[in-house]
Amino acid sequence: MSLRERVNQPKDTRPWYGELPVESLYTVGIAGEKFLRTLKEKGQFLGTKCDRCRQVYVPPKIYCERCLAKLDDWVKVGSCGTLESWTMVHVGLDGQKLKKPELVALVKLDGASTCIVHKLAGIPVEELHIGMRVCAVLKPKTKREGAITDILHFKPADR
Amino acid sequence: MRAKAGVKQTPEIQYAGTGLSSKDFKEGKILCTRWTADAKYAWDAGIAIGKYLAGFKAGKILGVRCIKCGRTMVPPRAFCEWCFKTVDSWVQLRNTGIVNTFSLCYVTWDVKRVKKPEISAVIEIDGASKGMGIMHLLGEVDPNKVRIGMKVKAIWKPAAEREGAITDIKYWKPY
Amino acid sequence: MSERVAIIGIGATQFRSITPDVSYKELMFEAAVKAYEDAGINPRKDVDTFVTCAEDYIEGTSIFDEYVPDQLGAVLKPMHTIPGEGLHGIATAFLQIKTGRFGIAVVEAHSKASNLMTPDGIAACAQDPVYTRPLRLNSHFIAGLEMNRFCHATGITRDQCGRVVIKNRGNALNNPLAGRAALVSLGDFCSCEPVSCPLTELDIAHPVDGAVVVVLASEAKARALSKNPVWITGVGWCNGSPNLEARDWVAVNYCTRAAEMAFRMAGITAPRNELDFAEIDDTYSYKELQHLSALRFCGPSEAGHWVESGVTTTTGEFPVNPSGGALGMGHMYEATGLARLYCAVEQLRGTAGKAQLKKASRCLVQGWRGVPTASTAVAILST
Amino acid sequence: MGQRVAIVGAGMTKFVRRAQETGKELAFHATRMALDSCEMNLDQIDAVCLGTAPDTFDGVHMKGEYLSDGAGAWGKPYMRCYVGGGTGVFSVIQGWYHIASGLCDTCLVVCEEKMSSYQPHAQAAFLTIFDHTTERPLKPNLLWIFAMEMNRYMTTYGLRKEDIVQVAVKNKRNALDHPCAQIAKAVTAEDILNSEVLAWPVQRLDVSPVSDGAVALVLASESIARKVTDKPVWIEGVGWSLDTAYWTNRDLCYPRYVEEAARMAYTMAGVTDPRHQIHIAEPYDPFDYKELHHMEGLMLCGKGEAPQMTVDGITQRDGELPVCPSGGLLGVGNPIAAAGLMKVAELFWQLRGEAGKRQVSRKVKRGVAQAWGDLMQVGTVVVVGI
Repeated sequence: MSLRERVNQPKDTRPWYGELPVESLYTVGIAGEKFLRTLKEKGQFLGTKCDRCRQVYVPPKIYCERCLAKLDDWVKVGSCGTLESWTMVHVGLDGQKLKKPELVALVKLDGASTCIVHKLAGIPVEELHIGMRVCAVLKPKTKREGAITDILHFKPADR
Repeated sequence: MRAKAGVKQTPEIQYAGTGLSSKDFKEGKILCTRWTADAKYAWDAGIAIGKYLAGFKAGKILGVRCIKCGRTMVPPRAFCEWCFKTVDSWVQLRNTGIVNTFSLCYVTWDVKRVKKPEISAVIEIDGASKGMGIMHLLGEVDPNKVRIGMKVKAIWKPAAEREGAITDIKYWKPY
Repeated sequence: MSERVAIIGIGATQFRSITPDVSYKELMFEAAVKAYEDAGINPRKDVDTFVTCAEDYIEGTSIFDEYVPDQLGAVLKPMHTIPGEGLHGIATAFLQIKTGRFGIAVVEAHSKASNLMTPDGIAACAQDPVYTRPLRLNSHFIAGLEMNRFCHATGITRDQCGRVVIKNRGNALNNPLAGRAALVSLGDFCSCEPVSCPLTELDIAHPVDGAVVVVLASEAKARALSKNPVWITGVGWCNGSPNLEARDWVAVNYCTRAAEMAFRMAGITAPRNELDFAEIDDTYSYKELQHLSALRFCGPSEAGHWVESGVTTTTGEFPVNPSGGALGMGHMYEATGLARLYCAVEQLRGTAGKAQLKKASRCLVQGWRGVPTASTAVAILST
Repeated sequence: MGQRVAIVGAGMTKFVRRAQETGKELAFHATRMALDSCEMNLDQIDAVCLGTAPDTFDGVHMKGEYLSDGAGAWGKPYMRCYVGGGTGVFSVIQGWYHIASGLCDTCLVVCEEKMSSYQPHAQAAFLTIFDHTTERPLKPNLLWIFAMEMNRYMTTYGLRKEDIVQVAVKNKRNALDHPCAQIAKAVTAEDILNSEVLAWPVQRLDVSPVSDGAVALVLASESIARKVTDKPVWIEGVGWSLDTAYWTNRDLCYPRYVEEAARMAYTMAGVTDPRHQIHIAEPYDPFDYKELHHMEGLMLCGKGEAPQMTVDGITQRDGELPVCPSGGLLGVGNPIAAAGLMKVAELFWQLRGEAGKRQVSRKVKRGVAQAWGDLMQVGTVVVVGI
């Protein structure tokens, strides 16, 4: 032991309570603004394309993360795609068990090189399989706010 | 790729960066998301600060002493940072001190304007080595009369209200 | 690149689920005193540069490096923070010594995980604020998605992941520092709580408190001070895409690149044959298997067979995490990789006690920064 | 001893109060510009060093990892360094040891800060830099400690506020010539002395504004630098030092940690008489008195002498020792880590004679940049020369 003195009574230990009071407001950025506005107003998914790296970024970026080229080639991608992975989440943000577990999907939209992370619904877990076709279900236009939550969830393409 | 002459910092260069005003947000011209962090902690006070806090509850200011460098230190610590060894003994310091420096602050920590300034100070505690101060507040004093070198004493909360915290001392006032 | 770099001192506290009797400063002080004793140095006189690895949100303090110099003996000395894995800190100290301007460097990392009342809330703050956080998901979901994709693509089974847990928590029984040693069986997985399917409670390395301090030295200093220096023959570190959307969910290429950098430096071409064992990241059970192949020890689907057939046990052909890993010792945030390194050094010195391997002269140590990052660091150690 | 390291490219964004760009996008713009300025591409970069100050500002935990793609770190060795406000200049030191070690030949150094994310005002985030048990319960304000330090400095040396504000007058005027400046406005000493008292002796115009922005540099080893440019700016010396966390136990009248850091850097650079061997300085100036404090710590003048030097006009752009010709944090803005790196970028442009309207009149061959941070505790110093 390197410390000469030790606390040896539980009553003498003392936690001091506190927090990091952080409230933040994040702009969605230059690329995000165009992507989310288009999703809100037209219900369409846009991506940006890097020809050199053969990447179509969805959500889009104003730069290619692989070569750092400035990207301004915007392309439309599909609202359906392939289920790359999924998981059933049983715990909430507070670490407590959720009453209703949530299905989460990783979806590569048609024409995109990258994936969207979102919720999944409309299918029993037993029928889920990686590689299946899924489509985005958007909120009604009037309820859309220009956020990723304008997508309600993904659902199997055939239902 | 040899760039003989560098790029001059002339007005023709277009620098990126789109400045927004708070109006842009209020009027919903800009999309944004919000988040309130759920970041709560229970930091273990440990040996030195635990005893320091217990001292406050008892109405005492405690320091520690290192016999190698001869310093009596406050706030207390389990080790001497200069000698890199454990400290040797606990010392009860006096309830008086000297203003090492101060400020008259007209805004609160979350940037709200106040009329009557909060007077923050570093107070060198009597009984500790010279220059050993703690941060605290001054009270019962005309802000215009506060001076570096001023003698002050601790004004404690009543014993029943003390909880073992730095705020068990309400403030320091000149004597 | 002049001199070689050696580890000449290590110090660690016990790793325990709670440590209410000491503050974080006192915890760090204890590890530091032990490391300096081990190296036979006085930090106030002998150390030229200090590095600490910490993240503000984990500490609950902004600009945490403010609170570090005193308990390490670093006051008024060159000291800075690397908000990274402890092994990033090792790489930093390595770089500094290699400039030829620093003789002795100290690296520290610690965990006061028990002081975090809302660890999941804090972890969520690392998610992308525009595209991920609005979904309001517990960050373990990222591991769940990755595990599912990884197992699907490689054919690795749920049971094989379970065997990693059984092995590592069992190994920890022989490690007196370990905070989470246990005997676990495959049957235990049937009844344990799911977290983010297929990921269960048992697949996760749960946090513990503890601190680790490592003393590094240039070749000249090491030869003068140490009878049993452990040489760092290679370091590597690399980032992949921080974006969940853009990353590769099967092969963790950033890990491969970090390893290749370290292997190149150490002159290693066949890692499996040239190294005796590995201490690697197992923050989640499947991660050990994923990292094993990313580090080029075996093929992508081979890792599952390895753990099943006992290749990676302490008596196997290629022991992995003989210390117990993070699953068995506990996860210590930024100090997790340093805990791996600490145990690896003990092995190379031949002082690992009951955990001592028969053959331990060269090894690899790796750390990953956890979800949602794609950030890893690697070091190659040699006697 | 180690290989020589040069700065070969620089880029920055405008410093603005609230940026629409995400932190990643800001980092990208600065990085892209730095690469373009020396006609290099990302494939030629061996490693990325990133500096950014508290995560609570941007509101992103593990902010370094989050920003990494914008800084060009995909698939590359990448690390973030962090020493509070000292980070901007330290990131250059981090880049320096990456290359001086011989492990890398090129390196990107990128600093970003997006302080506007913090609601309602970034200032409040500073509450959490204080000790959680012995100080935070007093609800301290960041201004407290600076005001207390300023007061101690003024009282110890008998300095006049009228003289100290000349720093803000000079720097805000210098910033009129900076295309990236957030607040380009000439102010008089009277304006400052009549501005709102925040925490006496600190008034509104003594303080630098809160900003968003990013800055990037490209560093290279000697062999690469000579290929890339005719005008490499060499990193001749680096130094850093961190003082005790028990800041109330220190005498705040003098920044000893800056002196320690400067001594380390000067020794490496072979500077024995800084006042004459340093031709241009960019000390850290988040508050006007800090520039003076730091000039003293950098040993560019004696203790308590910096105000007179300023009043005498020596530190003007056309003076004998130009100090903060960029406009500094007071004029250009203070996106913390980015502001520190901006200082090194300014020396790069000044030494190459590319500072445009900001170009100092003297021929300058060696400069020093310095940043400071934590609990008034850390000094980071870089000496560059041609």
